[in-house]
Amino acid sequence: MQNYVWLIPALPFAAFVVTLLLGRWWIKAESHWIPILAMAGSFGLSIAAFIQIRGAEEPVIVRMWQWFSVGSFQVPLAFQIDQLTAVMLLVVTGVGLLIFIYSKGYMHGDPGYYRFFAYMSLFAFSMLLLVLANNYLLLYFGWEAVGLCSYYLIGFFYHKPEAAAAGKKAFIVNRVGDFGFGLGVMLIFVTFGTLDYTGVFAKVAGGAVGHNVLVAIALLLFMGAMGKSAQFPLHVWLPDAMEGPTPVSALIHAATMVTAGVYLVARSSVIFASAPAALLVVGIVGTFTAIFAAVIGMAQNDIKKVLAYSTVSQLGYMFMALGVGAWSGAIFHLVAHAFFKALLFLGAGSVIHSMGGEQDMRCMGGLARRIPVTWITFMTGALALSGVFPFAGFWSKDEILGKNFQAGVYVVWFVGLVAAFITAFYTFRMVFVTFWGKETRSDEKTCALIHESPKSMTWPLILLAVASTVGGFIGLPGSFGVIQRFLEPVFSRASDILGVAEPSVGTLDIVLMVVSLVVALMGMGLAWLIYVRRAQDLPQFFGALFGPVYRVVYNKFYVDEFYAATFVRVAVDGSRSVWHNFDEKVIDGAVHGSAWLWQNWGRVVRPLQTGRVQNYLLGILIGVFVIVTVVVFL
Amino acid sequence: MPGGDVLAIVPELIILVAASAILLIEPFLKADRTAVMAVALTGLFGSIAVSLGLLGQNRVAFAGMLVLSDWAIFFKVLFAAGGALTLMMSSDYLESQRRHIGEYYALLLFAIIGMDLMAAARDLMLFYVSLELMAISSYLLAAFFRYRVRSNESSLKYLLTGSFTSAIMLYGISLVYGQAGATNYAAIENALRGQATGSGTILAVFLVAIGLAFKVSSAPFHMWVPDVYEGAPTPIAGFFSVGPKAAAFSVILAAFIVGFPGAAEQWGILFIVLSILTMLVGNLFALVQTNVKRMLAYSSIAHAGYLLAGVGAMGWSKNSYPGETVLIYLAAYTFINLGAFGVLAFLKSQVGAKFDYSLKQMAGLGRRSPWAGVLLSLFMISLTGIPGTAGFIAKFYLFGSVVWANLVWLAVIGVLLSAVSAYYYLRVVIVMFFKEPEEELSISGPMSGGMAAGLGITAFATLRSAFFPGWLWDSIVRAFGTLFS
Amino acid sequence: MVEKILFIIFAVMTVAGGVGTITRRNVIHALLLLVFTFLNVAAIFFLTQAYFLAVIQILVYAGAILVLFVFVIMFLNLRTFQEQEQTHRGQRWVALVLSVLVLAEFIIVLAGITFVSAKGGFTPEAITAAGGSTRVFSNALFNQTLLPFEVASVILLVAMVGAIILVKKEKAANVATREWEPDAESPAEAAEEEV
Amino acid sequence: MAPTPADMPIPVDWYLYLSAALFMTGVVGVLTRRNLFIILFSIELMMNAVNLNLVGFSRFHENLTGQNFVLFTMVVAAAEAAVGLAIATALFRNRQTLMVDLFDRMKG
Repeated sequence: MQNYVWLIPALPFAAFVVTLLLGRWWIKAESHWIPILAMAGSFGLSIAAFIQIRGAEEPVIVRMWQWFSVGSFQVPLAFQIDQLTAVMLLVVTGVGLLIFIYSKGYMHGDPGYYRFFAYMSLFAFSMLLLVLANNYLLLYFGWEAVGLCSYYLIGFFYHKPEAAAAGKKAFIVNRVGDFGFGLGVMLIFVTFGTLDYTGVFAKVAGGAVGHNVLVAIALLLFMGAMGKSAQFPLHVWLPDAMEGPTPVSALIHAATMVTAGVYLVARSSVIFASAPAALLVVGIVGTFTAIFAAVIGMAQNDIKKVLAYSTVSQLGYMFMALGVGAWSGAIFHLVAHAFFKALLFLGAGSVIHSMGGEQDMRCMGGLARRIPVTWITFMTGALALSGVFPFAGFWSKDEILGKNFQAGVYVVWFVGLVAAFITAFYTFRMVFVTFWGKETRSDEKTCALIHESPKSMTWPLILLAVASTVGGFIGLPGSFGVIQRFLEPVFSRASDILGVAEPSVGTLDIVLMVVSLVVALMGMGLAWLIYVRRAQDLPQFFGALFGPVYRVVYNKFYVDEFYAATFVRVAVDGSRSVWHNFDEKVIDGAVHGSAWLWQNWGRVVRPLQTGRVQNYLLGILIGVFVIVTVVVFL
Repeated sequence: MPGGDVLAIVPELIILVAASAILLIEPFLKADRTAVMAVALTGLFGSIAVSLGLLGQNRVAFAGMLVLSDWAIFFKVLFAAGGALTLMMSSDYLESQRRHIGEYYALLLFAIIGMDLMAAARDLMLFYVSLELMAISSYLLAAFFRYRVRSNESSLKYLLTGSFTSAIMLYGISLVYGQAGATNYAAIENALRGQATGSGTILAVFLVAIGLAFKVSSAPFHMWVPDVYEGAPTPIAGFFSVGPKAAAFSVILAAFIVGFPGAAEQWGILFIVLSILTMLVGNLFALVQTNVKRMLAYSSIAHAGYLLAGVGAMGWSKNSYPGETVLIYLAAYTFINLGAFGVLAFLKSQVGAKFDYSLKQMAGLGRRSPWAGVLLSLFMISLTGIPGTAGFIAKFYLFGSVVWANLVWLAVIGVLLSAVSAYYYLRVVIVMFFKEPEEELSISGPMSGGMAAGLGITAFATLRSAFFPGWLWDSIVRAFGTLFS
Repeated sequence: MVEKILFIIFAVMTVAGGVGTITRRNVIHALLLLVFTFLNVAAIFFLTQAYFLAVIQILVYAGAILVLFVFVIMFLNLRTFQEQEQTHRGQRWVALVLSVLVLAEFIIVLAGITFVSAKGGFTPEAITAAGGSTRVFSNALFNQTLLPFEVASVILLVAMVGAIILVKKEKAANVATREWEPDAESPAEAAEEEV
Repeated sequence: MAPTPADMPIPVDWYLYLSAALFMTGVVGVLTRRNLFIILFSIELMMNAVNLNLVGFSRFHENLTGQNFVLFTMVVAAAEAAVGLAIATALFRNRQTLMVDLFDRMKG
């Protein structure tokens, strides 16, 4: 492993350099080959690393070279391979490879074709560096680098003002998080005198450091995670980031980069486990984000925006898991989510592609017959996201909810359950509005052009659909969980600190599973009622469902009102108003407000620089006066 | 005069010969100024080569006025390299501004001679004269576009503030002489060691410090900087932001360590206070700038603040380690900032009179001129101190040493303010790549060889020292060691 | 004692000349007062037995620099400025008060210093014995301070070159860059451009 | 009051006080006058004040370092004057004024 690990990030980097340098004039429309081959190579090597690291108790450290040293403090450029890294490598390279292939079809004919692949390769390189790093500094480097790539790719369609604004927004919001992260890294350095994971964790576990410092470090790191993983209130950049090309949304804003925050917290599990207060914050933020974003997701009409809010919500689930110390549960959901969310995004991309760029779901409908492969795969992804047995999302979400139930935080469990219900609702709202129905609600020209996507796009969809279907079985509950046992060496120390019980499967698990499955089905059913059966039929449906009791207590009219008041007004309108008031007004207002602040700051300071040289000289004299006065009274 | 004395100034003599040759051949040239450029570059690279050949020497020359050591050679190479890069970036620019005359090159070379001697000087007399050589050449370079109001104004402000402060510093030097009876650093130290460090000594030392603080553009002696940089020719502004500043830092380090170690605590505190003020002023003013050239001027003030934190930590801790980190910062900053100004010079030479360096006009630049956009982004990211660039390494070393000197709070202020600085640096990147231009500025031609070489070298140095800083650090430690022998 | 009285006289005249220089409305008058100050400083040099420097002071300052200034003043015809406000209204009182305070502080600090003579041995008697002020001065200059002396010559060269490029009229023959020079009719446009 | 060598007729402190006074006169001139020429004169005054210091100390320490230094300050003063006048000429040609506070095109 020592001798090939460096190739995993090096291959995409080489692809980046070659594509950037030669793409414009020489390779042009064939620019996809080198990046795809590089990704395939990295994927193969990742599999090899994955196999070799299986069951290893200690992480493998691969030292490249001494990056720099300050006195006794050394920062080597070194990689650390352990089970967590291996899983992340597989996700990044595997999903990345499929998305690269997909991009070949999706980006075909774009004037910036080579640029796209170059940036994507650079992104892959940065992300691999991030997960391979063996110290916080290198992690920070990868962190910043993926951020930069992300901004470039969000603003890829720079001629659209929204794309530019979105890039800018992502940039500014992430600054807030990165600032905390940077300070956290500094604090780690000052506290422990090292930045290596092994060194830091050994010192934390040794109990040499005060609790308050650990809480501070953990919270600062989590601040970074909140920015990158779009947790409330720093989530606002992610939905806007959908202005980027769809493969970018799939790779960066669903499957990999946004999970970096989850990875960071999981990686620092020892620190977080030693700082329960910080862990509590993680859990609360995650839980709130999960339900909050799900609520907003109900009101979106742009197909990609729905998926974006759903991503924010699912990331919330992962933090919810981390909050109770279910580290491997979070990583399991991360993997499963990478599969089905990438699938959904790519499916959405395929839909958009077939609709000639249309993203508004209200203009779609009846696509199931026109683009069957996309429909089936999208449906698979939707089932996985909703948490329907036996798809991947079912197992991973259930794992998280179950862990929370076992930990005794029933509030979180309940909120998670409600969020799962809403998730199923908005997911199938999306499916029904897009694919169901007789005809497409668009103009004739667009309708005539609807076609299934090329093979390079459908094959990744099919592969991801398979992964989303069977992927969940790696994480069966309790001692059956392959991934949990695989990851155990990484998290055993943190779990020991927290005192998390050994997993076992009991009746309770089965009950919880059934409950969450029922909830998911109810959400789907409601969506079916509203968007397939249509609202006017709903009272009858309720009537049929609850039978005579219902009819006796309420008359039809009243049920109608009930429905309108509860679901339409409260849920959908309410979610829209949350979206408008919070996301658009508060956060955007804060972003614009800071701009306003700077302008006024300018009004304060700029007159100080008068432009008259003698004022400057007077400034010098004042400086001299102050200094001499200090000397006199010394 | 023994021959060894001359050997100690051969690097400067080579530059002097080149400068004189330029003045002599200038009248005989037709429109083409390639020959002038060739002579200047030959002189500078010759100087670098000879300097490197003299590595490892420790030669005291001219009655102890000057010491040729690795310390001096480090700066000689840095200045000559900075000067050569400035020259490479100037050719196009001057051509496009239609004032391409040899005296520009000669004046730049003269300024470099002054800077070289400042770093090598071990005597206040030589230091003062060299400083003035550098300063007077700088005033003239700032005034180079004599028909432009801004260039005139820039030069006027530089001249008045510069000579005013240098008179104050000279007054301080006379007081140092009065108390020590000598101007040689070692002799001063020797004489002052016997005396109690009273307010008289501190006053003298502080007045000298004020003069140098002016040169490094420390607040509150900074107000000339934005105006002078804005009005000076762009490559020269870049040169001002690195050359004279580094030279002044070399004197602060050398003279204050060797000459006034008895007052180290006092001048350490002075520089720490100046550092805080400078970091604040530089960053908070840079935030509101809409002109990129002016923003870079304020940013150079902010960087002077970070550097002063290192100098202050050195005095405060009475240890040379923070001083060494100042050198690595200076080396990294030289290349980064020259690169940033170089891109601006390139844009000015391409777009022409319409270009006013405003942020608005940078919009969409990343697409129209990808190389310029990418390079400027690299330099901006590096100035911010994001990992993977030389700026990060430099900041890491510097603030690490400040923490090491038990000045954690100072490092925290520095890091917080450099986090603020991300706002104005990265805003340039955002505008270049994510904003549609209001008016299309045409980038007429490709980059010329000189400009491409200059920008390429700066970018390469920025990246290389980001990943392999060990070599640079080792040579700095060696250079610093020779300061005390 | 005689020296002390003379010193006080010259010192008073020096400061008076200085104050006169900075208060005159007419530049020529100010210049003449400046020269008067320089002459008094030269006299003080004389009193300090720095004869060579005294002569240089008169030659360089009173001679060369004076002539230079007079030339330029006449050349630019600055008479017209005399009607304008001469002082910087915004800050003159601040500057004055601050300067007086700094002066007071300087004097407080300076009065507190105990200077220790380095006793270098170059007493006036020793200098006379060694062949006079000029000889000893030159010996020191070319032995001890040769390098600064050379650098000073470069400074003068730079000043000369600089003055030429800033002031000289450019001839079409040897300058390929003539078109940069703005037309006489519309100098403002080109002059306003960002550098 | 410093112990002045027996053969030094004038106490060295006197030079210091005179020098300080002349120096601050120059400072006032630089800061208060608008006319560039007077400002340049004032800077000359400041440098002459330093020269007085140096000469006094040179006599006091009985070495010639101070005197030699004076020569260099004179050279620098002359060069600065020449450059200052050249810049003044350029300024005057472009703006027809030498009141330095009118040159405030660049600010903020």
